[in-house]
Amino acid sequence: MIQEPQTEKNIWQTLYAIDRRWLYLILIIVVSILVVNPITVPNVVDPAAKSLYDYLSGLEEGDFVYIESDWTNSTRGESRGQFEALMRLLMRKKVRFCISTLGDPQIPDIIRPIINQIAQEPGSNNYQEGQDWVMAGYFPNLEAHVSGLVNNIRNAVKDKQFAGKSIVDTPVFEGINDLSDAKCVVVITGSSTINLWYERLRAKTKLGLMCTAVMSGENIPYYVSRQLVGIVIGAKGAFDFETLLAEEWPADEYPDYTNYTSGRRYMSPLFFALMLLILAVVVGNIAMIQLKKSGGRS
Amino acid sequence: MIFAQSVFSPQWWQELFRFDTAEGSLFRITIGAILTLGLYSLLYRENKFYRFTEHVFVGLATGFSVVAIVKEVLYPQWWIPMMGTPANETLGVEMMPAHYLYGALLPLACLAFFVFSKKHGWLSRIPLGIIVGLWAGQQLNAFQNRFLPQIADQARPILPVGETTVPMAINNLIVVVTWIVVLSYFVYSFEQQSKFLQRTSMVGRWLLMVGFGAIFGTTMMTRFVLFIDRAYFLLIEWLRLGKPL
Amino acid sequence: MELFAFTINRTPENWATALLAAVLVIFATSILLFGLSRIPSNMRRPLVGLFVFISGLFWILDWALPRSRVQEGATTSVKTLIPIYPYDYQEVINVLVNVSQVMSGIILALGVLSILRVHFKKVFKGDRDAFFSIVLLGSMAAMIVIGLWDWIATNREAVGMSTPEANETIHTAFSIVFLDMLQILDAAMFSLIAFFILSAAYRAFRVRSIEATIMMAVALIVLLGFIPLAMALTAGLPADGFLSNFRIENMKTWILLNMSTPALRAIDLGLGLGLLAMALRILLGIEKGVAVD
Amino acid sequence: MGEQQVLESFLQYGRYGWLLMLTTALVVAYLLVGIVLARKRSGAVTIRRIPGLDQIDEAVGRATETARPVLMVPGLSGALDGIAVQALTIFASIIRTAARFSTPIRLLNYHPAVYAVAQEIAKDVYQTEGVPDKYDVDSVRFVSDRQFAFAAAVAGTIQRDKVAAAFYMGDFYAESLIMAENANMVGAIQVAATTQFTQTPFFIAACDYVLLGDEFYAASAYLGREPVLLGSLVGADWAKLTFMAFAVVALVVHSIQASRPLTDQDRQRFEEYGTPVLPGQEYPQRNEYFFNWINRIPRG
Repeated sequence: MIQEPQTEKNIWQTLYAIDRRWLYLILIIVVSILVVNPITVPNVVDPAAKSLYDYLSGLEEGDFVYIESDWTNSTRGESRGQFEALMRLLMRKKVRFCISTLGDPQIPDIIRPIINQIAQEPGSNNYQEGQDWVMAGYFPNLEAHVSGLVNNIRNAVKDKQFAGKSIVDTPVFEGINDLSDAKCVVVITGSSTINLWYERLRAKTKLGLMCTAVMSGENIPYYVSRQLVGIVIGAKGAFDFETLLAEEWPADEYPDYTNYTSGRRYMSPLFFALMLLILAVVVGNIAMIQLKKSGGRS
Repeated sequence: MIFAQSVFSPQWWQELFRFDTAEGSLFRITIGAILTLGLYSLLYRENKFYRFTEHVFVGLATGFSVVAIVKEVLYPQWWIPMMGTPANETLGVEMMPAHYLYGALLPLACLAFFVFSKKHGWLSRIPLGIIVGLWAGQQLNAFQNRFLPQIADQARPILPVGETTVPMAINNLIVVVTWIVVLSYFVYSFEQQSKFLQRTSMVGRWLLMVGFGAIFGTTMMTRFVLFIDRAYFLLIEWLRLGKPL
Repeated sequence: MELFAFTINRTPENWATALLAAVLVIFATSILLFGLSRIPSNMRRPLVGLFVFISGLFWILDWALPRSRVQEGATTSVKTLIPIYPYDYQEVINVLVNVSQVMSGIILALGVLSILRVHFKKVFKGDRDAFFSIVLLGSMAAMIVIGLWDWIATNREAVGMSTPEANETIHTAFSIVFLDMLQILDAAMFSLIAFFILSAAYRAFRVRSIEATIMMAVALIVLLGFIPLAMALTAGLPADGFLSNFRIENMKTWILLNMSTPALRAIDLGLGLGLLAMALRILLGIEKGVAVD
Repeated sequence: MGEQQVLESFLQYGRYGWLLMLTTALVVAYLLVGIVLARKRSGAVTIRRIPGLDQIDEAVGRATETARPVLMVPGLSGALDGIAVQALTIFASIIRTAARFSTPIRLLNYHPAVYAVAQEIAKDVYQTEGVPDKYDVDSVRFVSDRQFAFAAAVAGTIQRDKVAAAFYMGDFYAESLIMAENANMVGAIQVAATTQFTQTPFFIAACDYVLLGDEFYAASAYLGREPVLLGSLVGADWAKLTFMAFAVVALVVHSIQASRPLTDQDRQRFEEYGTPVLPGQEYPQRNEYFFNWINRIPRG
C-alpha cells in the first residue's frame, strides 16, 4: 500500500492509484447496458477471414469438407457465432460435411441442436443428418485421431454410427477415400488443438481455422506461410462471416434468411468496453504525467 | 413490454419455483447464474461466497477428471485392448483380440505410488521416466514440422524485379531483419562486448515488445467478448431483461 | 502365430481366459518389478535411464522411418517401408500413445490422494475452513458417482440392455452437474479475465519506458484495427495508393504480418530449440529432474 | 513395392526434400557437440545476465521477513513433459532457499505426474539441506487438472494465504492473468516465465520480473552453471546463428531466383510433391523457388 504523507490526495493521485474495483464497476455497467440494448455497428471485413469465406463459397455442390469443432461453453461468445455462420454458408452451398470433436465429449450434444436449428432455416436446403452431413462425434485422443484421419480417413471414423450404420456408408462419405479428397479441413477451436494439424496434415489438404482472437497472434504466421487457407478471428471474424453472408444473400432479395446472429450482437458492447479500456489508459497516463510535473511520486 | 417475462414479473418467479429440470429451463439456468455470481464476487474481495463456489468448482472438476479418465482412457484404451471384444453381428462390430500384455501397464504405473516411500522412492522414477521419455522422443518430429517451415518462409525475394513490387520487397526485408534482430536477443553465450551487438539486442527487445503488444491487443478482444457472453447469459437468458437473439 | 502376436481371439465365452491371461501378466510384472527394488543402488540410475531412452526411441524411429501410401481396396493408408513384425509401425505408435495416456490416467489416483489428504486433514483437525473442505469432498464424490453411473447407463443403452427412458433421472442429474454447473463455472472463471486485463492494462500501459510505450502503442493500434467503428475514423483515406497505408485496419494488418509475426516466430524458434535441447538431455539421462540423483 | 512407392515414401520428409530432416539432425548434432565440448572445458562459457533470476533470493527473503508463504506453479502442461521438468528444476533452487530460511512453500500442481515429480524434488531438497523434518508433504499439492478450476483454486490460495512471493514457470494459458492479478492484489513479488509466448505480455503487465522466451530454458544453466546445461545452451546458440546465416543466404539466392521465370519441370515438381496452391495466388508460390532448387540435388 502506498502511504501518502498528506491527508488530502489531489485528483491525479487518486486516479493514479485508483482502486481497481471502480474500473470493474464501470465495465460491468457499460457492458450491461449495451448487452440489453445493442446498437448496430458497421463493418470492414478482414482479408484473412474473406480468404476462407471466398474459398468455401467457391466450392461446388456436393464437395466435402471436414470440420473439427472443439469449442465448449467457455469460448461460446466467439466460437458459436463462427460456427453458426460456417454452417449457414456450407448448407446454402450444399457442401457435404463431417464434424468431429476433440475437446470434450459433450460437444456433440451442444452443437447438434444448433445445426438442426440452422437446417430448418430458409435457404439451408433442409439439411439432413446422415444425408448431407454426419457427426463423427467425440475422439478422446487428439494425437491418434489426427494421425488416424491423415493416414486413413475411412478407418478413423468407421466405428461411428448414424441410424444403425457406419457413417462411412452414408452418402456423405461417397467418393471420400482419403483426407485429400476433402476440399478443406476447417478447425473451430478455442484451444491449441490446431497445432497438431499443422504438424500432421499433408500439404495437399487445405486447412482453414476459426479461432478465438487470442489465438490469432500465434496462428497468423501460419496464414502468412500459407499453411492456412484463411483464418477467422474471434467475434470480429464471426461478424465478418455474417457480413459476407449478408452480401451474398442480401436481406432485400432473401428477406427470410438469417445472416446475423451473435457476431453482430456482441459487437457494440465490445466496442464500448474497448473504448473504456482506451479511456482508462489515457487517463492513467495523464495522471502519471501530472504527478511527475507536480513533483509527486513518479 | 420487455419486462413481461423478466425477473420483475410474477411469471418468472412462478416458472423458477416449478423446479423444471428440462434442459435450458429457468431452474437450471438459475443454478448456473448463482455459481457465476459466486465466482464474480472475487472481484470485490475474497469472501465466503467465493470460497464456497471455488470449492464446489474444484470438487466437481476433480470428480469429472476421474470420470473422464475412466470413461475415455482406462476403459477404451486399456481395458478394452487388454480384454478384447467378441464379434457382435447385430451391431456390426468385428472381433478384437485380447492383447493381454496391456496388463503390464498397471503395476508399472503403480510404481509411481512409491513416491512417498523413503526406501523405494526411486522406483517411482520408472513410470514417470517412461512418460517423459515418450514425450521427449516426439520432439524431433514436432520441431521439424512446426518450426522449419516457418524458417523456410523467411526466404523471400527482396529484389524488386519480376513479380516482386517495391513495397513487397521492403516488407520482406523488414520481416527478415526483424526476425534476425529478435533472434539475436536470444543468444546467451556470446559476450556482448561490442556496442553494435548490444544495440541490436536492445532493438531486438523493442521489436519483441511490438509482438507482445500485438498479442495484448488481439487478446483483449477475446476476453471482453467472453465477459459480454456471460453478461448476456445473466441479463438476457437468466433475468430476461432484453430481447434474445 | 497367436503366440507371437501376444493375443487371444475373443469369443463371448472366453472372457475368463482373457482375464486370467491379463491377471497373470499383472502378477508376473509385479514380481519382476518387485525384483527391481533389490538391485544395487549404483544400477538404479542406468536402469531408469534405459527406460527413458527406450520409450523415446520408439518416437525417434517414427521420425526416421520412411513411409509410403498404400492402396488397399477403396482406402489409402500409410505404411512404413520396413514393417516391424508382426505389426506395421503405425500400430506401434498407436499403442505408445495409449501407454502414455493410460499411465498418466492411473497416476491421477495419486493426485486424488493428495486432495483427499489435504482436505480430510482439515476436516478432522476442525480447521476454520473445514466446512468448505466438506463441500469440496462432497461435490467430488457426487460428480464421480453421477458421472460413472451415467456412463454405465449409457453403455447399457448402447447394447440394448436398458432404455434412455429408464435412465432419465441419472441423465438429467449428469447434465445438471456437467452442463449447468461445471461448464458454467468454467465460462465464468474464464470471463473474469476481462476485468483483470482492464486493471492490468491500466497499471502497465504507462509511458514510463520505451518498452512499455511500444507495447502500449502497438496494442492500441491492433485493438482499434479490430473495431469496425474505429475503422470508420480513417475510412476517409483512399482505399489504395500510398495514403491507404494509414488506414487503421491496414496498419493493424501490416503490424501483425510484418512486425509481430517475425518477432513471435523468432521467440518461438528459441523456445523450440530449448525444448529440443531439453528433450535430448532427458533422453540421454543427463537432466537432473528426472534422473535418479 | 514399386519404385514409385519407394520414392513416394519420402513424402513425410515434406515439401523441402531432404533439407528438413537434415536440418533437424543438424540441430541435434549442435546440441550434442555443445554438451560434449562444455563438459571438457567447463567454466569457459559465460552467459549474459538474466535480470529476473537475480530477484529470486530477494523475493524469498521478503517472504521470510513477513512469514508469508512462497507460491510456485509449474505450469499447466498436459502431460509430464520437459517444460514441467524444467520448471521444477528452477523451483528446486527456490525451495532450497526457502528451506534454508524455513519459509513456508506452496507448490500447486495441475498434472498428477508433475505432482509426483514435484513431491520427490521437494523432498530431496529438504533432505540435502539437512532439514527433512521441516518438509510438509501437503505443501506440494495436486489441485485439479481442469484449467479454470485450477485457476480458481490458485486465486483462492493466493488471497487466503496472502502469499509474499509468486513464481510462475512453464506452460501457462488464459489463467495467467487470474493468478498474476490476484497476487498483485495481495502485494506479492512475482517472477514469471512461460513457454507460451502468447501469455508473456500479460505477465509483463502484471508481474515484477518476467523471463522472455527461452530465457526460461537458460535459467537452470544460469542458476546451476552445470556443464551439461551450459553446453546445450551453447549448442542452441550455434543453431540460432546458423538459422540466421541461412536466412541471409536464402534471401540472396531466392531473390536472384525469383527474377527468372518458372520452367515446366518446376511446375511438374510442385504438382508431384503437393505444394498447396490457394485460389487467387500465383502458381507455384514465390517462396518455393529456393527449395525447389535445393530439391533438385538429391533426386537428380
